[in-house]
Amino acid sequence: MSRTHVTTTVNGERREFLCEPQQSLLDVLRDELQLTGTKEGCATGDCGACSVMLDDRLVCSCLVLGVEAEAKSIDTIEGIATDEGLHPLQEKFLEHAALQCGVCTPGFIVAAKALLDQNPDPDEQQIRYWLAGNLCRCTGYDKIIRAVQDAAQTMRGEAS
Amino acid sequence: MQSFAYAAPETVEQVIAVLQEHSQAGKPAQILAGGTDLLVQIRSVDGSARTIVDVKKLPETNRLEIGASEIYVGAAIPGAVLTANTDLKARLPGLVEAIDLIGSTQIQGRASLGGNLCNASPAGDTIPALIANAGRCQIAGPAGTRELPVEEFVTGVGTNALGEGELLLGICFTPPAARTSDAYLRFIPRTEMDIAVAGAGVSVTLDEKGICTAARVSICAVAPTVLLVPAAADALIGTSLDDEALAAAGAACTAASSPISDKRGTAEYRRKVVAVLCKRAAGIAAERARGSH
Amino acid sequence: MARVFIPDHLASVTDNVREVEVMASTFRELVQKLDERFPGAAEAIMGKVAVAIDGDIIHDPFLDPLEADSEVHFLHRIEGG
Amino acid sequence: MSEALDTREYKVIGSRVVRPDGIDKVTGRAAFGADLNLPGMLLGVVLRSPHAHARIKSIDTSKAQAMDGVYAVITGADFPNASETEDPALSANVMAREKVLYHGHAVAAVAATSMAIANAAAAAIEVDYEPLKPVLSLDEAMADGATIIDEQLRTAGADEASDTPTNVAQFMRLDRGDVEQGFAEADVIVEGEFATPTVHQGYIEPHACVATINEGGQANVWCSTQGHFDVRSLAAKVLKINVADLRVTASEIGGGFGGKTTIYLEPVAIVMSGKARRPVKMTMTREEVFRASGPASATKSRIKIGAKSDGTLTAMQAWIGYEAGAFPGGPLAPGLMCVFAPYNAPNFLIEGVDVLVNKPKVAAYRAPGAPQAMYAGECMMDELARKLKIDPIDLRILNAVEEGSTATYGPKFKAIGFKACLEAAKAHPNYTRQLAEGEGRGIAAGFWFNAGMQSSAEVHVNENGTVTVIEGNPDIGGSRASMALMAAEELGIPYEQIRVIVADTESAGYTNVTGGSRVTFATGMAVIQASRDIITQLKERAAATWGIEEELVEWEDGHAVPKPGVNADVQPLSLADIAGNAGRTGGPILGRASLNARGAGPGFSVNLADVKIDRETGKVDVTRFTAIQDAGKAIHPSYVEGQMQGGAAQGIGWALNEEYIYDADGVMENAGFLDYRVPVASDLPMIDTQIIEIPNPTHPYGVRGVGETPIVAPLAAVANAVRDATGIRISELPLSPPRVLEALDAAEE
Repeated sequence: MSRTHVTTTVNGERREFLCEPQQSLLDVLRDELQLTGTKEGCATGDCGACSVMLDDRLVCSCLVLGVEAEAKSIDTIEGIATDEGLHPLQEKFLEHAALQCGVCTPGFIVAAKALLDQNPDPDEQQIRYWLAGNLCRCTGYDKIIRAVQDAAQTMRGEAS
Repeated sequence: MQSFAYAAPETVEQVIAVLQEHSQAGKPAQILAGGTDLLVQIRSVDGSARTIVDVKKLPETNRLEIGASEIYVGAAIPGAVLTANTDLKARLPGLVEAIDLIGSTQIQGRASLGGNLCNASPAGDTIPALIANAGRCQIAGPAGTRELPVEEFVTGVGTNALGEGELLLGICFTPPAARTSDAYLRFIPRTEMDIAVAGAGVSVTLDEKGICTAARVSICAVAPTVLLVPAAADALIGTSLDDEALAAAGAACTAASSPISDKRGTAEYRRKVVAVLCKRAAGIAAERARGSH
Repeated sequence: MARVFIPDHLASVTDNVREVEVMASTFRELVQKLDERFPGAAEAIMGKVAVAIDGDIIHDPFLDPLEADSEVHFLHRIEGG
Repeated sequence: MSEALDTREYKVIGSRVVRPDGIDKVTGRAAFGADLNLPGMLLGVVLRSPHAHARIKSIDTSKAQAMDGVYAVITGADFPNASETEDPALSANVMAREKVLYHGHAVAAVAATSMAIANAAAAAIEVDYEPLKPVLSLDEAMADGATIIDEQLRTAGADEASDTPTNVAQFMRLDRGDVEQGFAEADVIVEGEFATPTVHQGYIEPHACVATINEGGQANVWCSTQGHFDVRSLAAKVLKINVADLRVTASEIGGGFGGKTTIYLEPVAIVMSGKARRPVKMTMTREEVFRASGPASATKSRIKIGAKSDGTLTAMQAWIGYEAGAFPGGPLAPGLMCVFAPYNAPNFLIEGVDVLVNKPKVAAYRAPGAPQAMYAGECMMDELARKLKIDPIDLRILNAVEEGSTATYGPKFKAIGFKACLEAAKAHPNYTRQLAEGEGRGIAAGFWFNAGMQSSAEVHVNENGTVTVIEGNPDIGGSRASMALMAAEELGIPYEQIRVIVADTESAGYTNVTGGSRVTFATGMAVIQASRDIITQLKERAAATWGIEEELVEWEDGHAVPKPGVNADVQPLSLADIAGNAGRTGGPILGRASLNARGAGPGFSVNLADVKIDRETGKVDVTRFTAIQDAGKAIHPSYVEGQMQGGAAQGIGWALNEEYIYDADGVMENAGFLDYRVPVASDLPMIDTQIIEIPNPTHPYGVRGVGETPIVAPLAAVANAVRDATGIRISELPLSPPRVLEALDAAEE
C-alpha cells in the first residue's frame, strides 16, 4: 500500500509522517507520532475522546484523514500545558475532582478550551451543549461542568 | 488489489476529470467534504478501497454569499462556520437551526451542508430545512453546471441525483421575502448526539394582516426520502396560523408519512411525533415571520 | 453454642433443618461438626459459600473465630462490580 | 467503637486533596490499555460469529495464513480443551469451540503487521456454520419445548433434581416466616410485573492488551483491567499455564464498572504472541465492546407486597428472572438478596432463576443484580405508599432496617445508615421544593452489601522520610489519593510526601479486584495496617537511637517522642530523621500487611428525582436529582460525591434510554454510542449529593464501600417520578419516548 508523505504542524512543531490514505488523524497521532494522549473511545465521532483542534477548530480526530493534515495546524492535549505550567482547565479539573478514570479527560479539556477561547463566560447550558459530544461515564458531568465554570472565572481574572 | 488513494484537486475541472477517469476505468471514487459520514461508513459499513476526492479546496464549495438577490452556501463549508454567521442566521434561522443540530460541536467543526444533503439519509436534518426554503442545488459536471431543486436531488435512501462526473458545488436560495421565515425541529430521545426520529422544516410567508400567503413544509425520517408535503402547506395558506391550522398541517404530515419501525422509533410513534414537530415548527416560523419585515 | 442458620440452598444437605446450635470455636470446627451431623455439609460449604458471623460477611471463611453466642448465616458469595 | 469514631478528628482524612496521578491524566501522559507500543509489535483482531447460535462445522484458515504480514492465525483448536480447564465457560467464551452462542462470539483471531492486513486476513478465514435457532428472551428460554443452548445444563438449586436438559442454570430461594399468612394479615396488597433490558457498563475505554510470551513460556501482559491478579488467574486457567509464568501489569483503566473484572482478549493475545514470537496488541472496537464483552442482565420480575393500613409490612414476595447470556452466571444471588434488603418483613418469599439466552455472557455491572431487582421492589413500595396514602419516605422509615434488624439475606445488621438517609431525604429542601406544571417527583432506596476480600499493601520509607505505598488495585476513580490520605493520617506526615504505586502481579502482594466497592475499605485497611507496622518499626529505631526501651517511645504527628514522664534527654525524631539514619539502625524500613477483610459495611442510599414530561412526544427530562448515601466515612469527599453522581447518571440512563435492541436473529442493532444512548452532558442537571457518615464499626476509620450503591436507586426514583407526573405506572424500562407516549395515549383512550 502506498503511503503518503504529510507535513504538518502539531502543537506548534513542524512534524512529518507517512500514512495510508484511509488512515485517520487519530491513528496517525497515536501510532505514527506517538501522541497517545488523544484517546479512541468509539472511532465513529460519538464520544469525543479523540478531540483535537484542526486549524483552531474543534474536531474528532477519528473523523479526519491523516492526509488532510497536510499544511494544517493541529493542537492536542499534549500541547495544552505550557512552560508556565498547567492550563487553568487542567488545574481546575484536578481541584474539582472532575475526572475519575481519566480516559475521557484529554478530550474534555481540549473541547472545553475551545469553548473558553471563543466564549470566556459561558453559562451552564452552553457548557453542557458544547460538551455534549464528549461522553463521560464516571462523573455524571457535574464536577466537569463546575471545573469548566471555575476555570472560565479564573481565566477572566476573577477570584473563584 | 485496488488500494485507497486520496486526491485534493484545486479546481472543479480537476475534480470532474478525476471522477470521470475513475468512472471510465470502473474504479470507485467518492467525494469527501467534512468526512463525518464517509469515514464512519468506511470504518463500519464498507471498508473497500476507493479514491477519496476531497472537494474542500475548491473556491466554489467554500463560497458563502448572502446577497440581496441570492444566498449561496458552498457545499463543503463546515457547520461551525455557518452557525457562527449571524447574517445567515437572520435570513434563514430554521436552516441554521437544522445545521446546528447535526452532531456534536466536534462534528460541527467538519460536517457540511453539502455532505448532509449528498449523504441523502432519510433522517438528514438539513434536508427538510433546505426544501422548506426552496433551496436549489448547484451541480457541476462534464456537461457544465445545472440547477436542481433540493426535493428532486434526493432520489432514495442514500442515493442522489448526481450523475457520472458530477459534484455538488453549493445551494442557492432566493432571500426570504418580507414577513417570511422558517423553522426546523426534530425529535431525538436525548438532547444531543442522536439521529432524528422525525423532523419538520417549515417556511411561511404572511401578509400584512398576518394571513399566511405561502408556505412550504418538509418532513424527514418518516419515509424513504425527505418529503415536501404540499397538503401541509395548503393547510397553512389562507389561515392566520392559528392552532387549528397548525394542527391540520400536522395531520397532513402524519398522512403523508410512511415510516418504518426501527431502533430509533416505531412507525406509529413517528407518525404521531411528526405532526407535533410540524405544528411546533410552523408556530415558531410564524412567530418569526410576524417579527420580520 | 453458636446459632447456625441454614438457607434454602443448603437445606437439602441438612434434611431441611433450618436452624441448629453447634459448639465450636472456629468456623472450621463448626463445619466439621455440621458434617458429622449432616454428612456432605463440609463438601457443600467449605470454599463454596460466604458466611456472616455476627453480621460480618466473610467471603472465604476458615479460621474465623466464633463466640459462644455467635450467629452464623451462610450466604451466596457476592463480589460486585 | 462507633460512637468513639464519630467524634474522632482527622488531620487529612476527609480533605479534598489533588490525586497523585492527576497531572498525568489531565496532560495525556497517563498510559491506558491501548497506549503501549513495543518494538516489533503485531496487531491482533478477532473474527466473530455472524450468528447468534450455530454449530461450527469447520474452519479453514489457510488463505489467511498465506497472506503477507500475517504471523498468527488461531482458532479454538489452539487452546486447551475447554472441558479440561478449571473454568470451561470462561474458556469457551474467550474462543468458541463446537458452537457459537451469541452474535459476536470469538471464532478465530489473527495477528499481523497492520490492522488493514489483520482485518483482511480475518475476512479470509472461512467458517462453515450450521445455524441453529437462537433463544433470545427469558420467556422463550423457559418455554416448554425451548431450544436448548447447552445439552449438559441442569438446574442448580432446584427443589427436585431432574435430568432433563434446560436453559435454567440456577434456581434460588430466600424465605422466612409464612408469606401466605402474611398476605392474609395484610389490609392492603400491591402487585406488579416489571421488565428491564440488557444494558452495558459503557466504559469509555475499550478493552485493550499487549501480550508477549517467550520460548520458555514466560508471559507478560499489559492490559486495562479492574484486577490484574484476576487476569493472571483466569488467563492461567484458560491456557493451563502456571500463574508464576504470567506477569500482568495493569495499565491505567478507562472505566470498568464491573465489566473489566473478567478476560476476553488476553489469552488470545498470549497464544498469538507465542505463535508469532512477537508482542501482540489487541484492542476491541466500540462495536465489539457492545457485542462481545459482558453487559448486564435483562430481567423480568413479579413483586407482591402486603401491609397493614398503618403501613407496617406483613409480607413481601418476589420472583426475578435474570438473563445470564450464553453461559451461566447472571447476578441472581445478589439480586434476590437485595430486593427487599432495606425492609423489615416478617414474612417473605424471594425466588428467582438464572437463565441462558443467546446473548453475550453477562458480566458484573456496579452492584450486579441489584438495580434490576430494586427497580421492581421500589416501584411497588411507591405503589404501596400511594395506596395507603402515606408519604413514601414515612412508609420506608416505618419499615426500615436498622442496627440489630435481621436482613432478608440472613445476618443482623450492625450500625447502618438507612434511616439516617431517609431522614436526610425528608429534610432535604429538594423534597419539598414546589414542582412546576407537568413535573413529577420520585423517591427510591438503594442498597448494596459491599465486599471485603483479600488485599495487600507495602509501605516503604525512602531515605528522606517520604513514603511509597505499593498496592495492587488499579486506580479507577481516585483510589491512589485515598490510600495516600490514609497512610498520611496514620504516619502523621503530609499527604504530599506519599507516593502510591499500583504494582504488577510480581511486585505487589495478591489483591482482589477493584470492584465490590472494596478498595478504600479493604485495601485501605491493608495500607493502614502496613502504616502501623511502619510506626512500630519507627519507634524501635528511635528507641535504639536514643538507647531507651521501645515501650517508652510514642509516635506523634510524624515524630518519635519519649512517652510523657520518660526521663530521656532527647529531641523528637521526625520520620525523615529516622529514615536518614536507617542504615545504622537496622537497614531500610518497610512495612507490610495482607488481609482477608471481613465486615464490609452495607451501603444504603435514598434518591430523589424530579422529571418533566413532554406529553406530546413522551420525552422525559430529569430536571433535578438528589443522591443521599451513607459512606461510613468519606476519605476523599469529592471522589465519594463523584461515585454518587456517576452512579446516578448511569442509573438515569438505564431508566430512560439505554437498552440493547436485537433483531429477530439475535443481532444487536445499536452497537455504538450513536444508538446505545448513554446520557450526554446536556441531558442531565447538576446532581446534588449529601454524604451521610454512620461509621462502619469494622473499619478503623468507619469506611463503607461507596462505588456501587449509587446506581441502585435511580431506576426506581426516575420511574416513580414518571408515575407521579403521569399518573401511569409503566412497568418496563427504558422509559423511552415511544413507550411513554404509548402509555399516555392509551390512558387517554
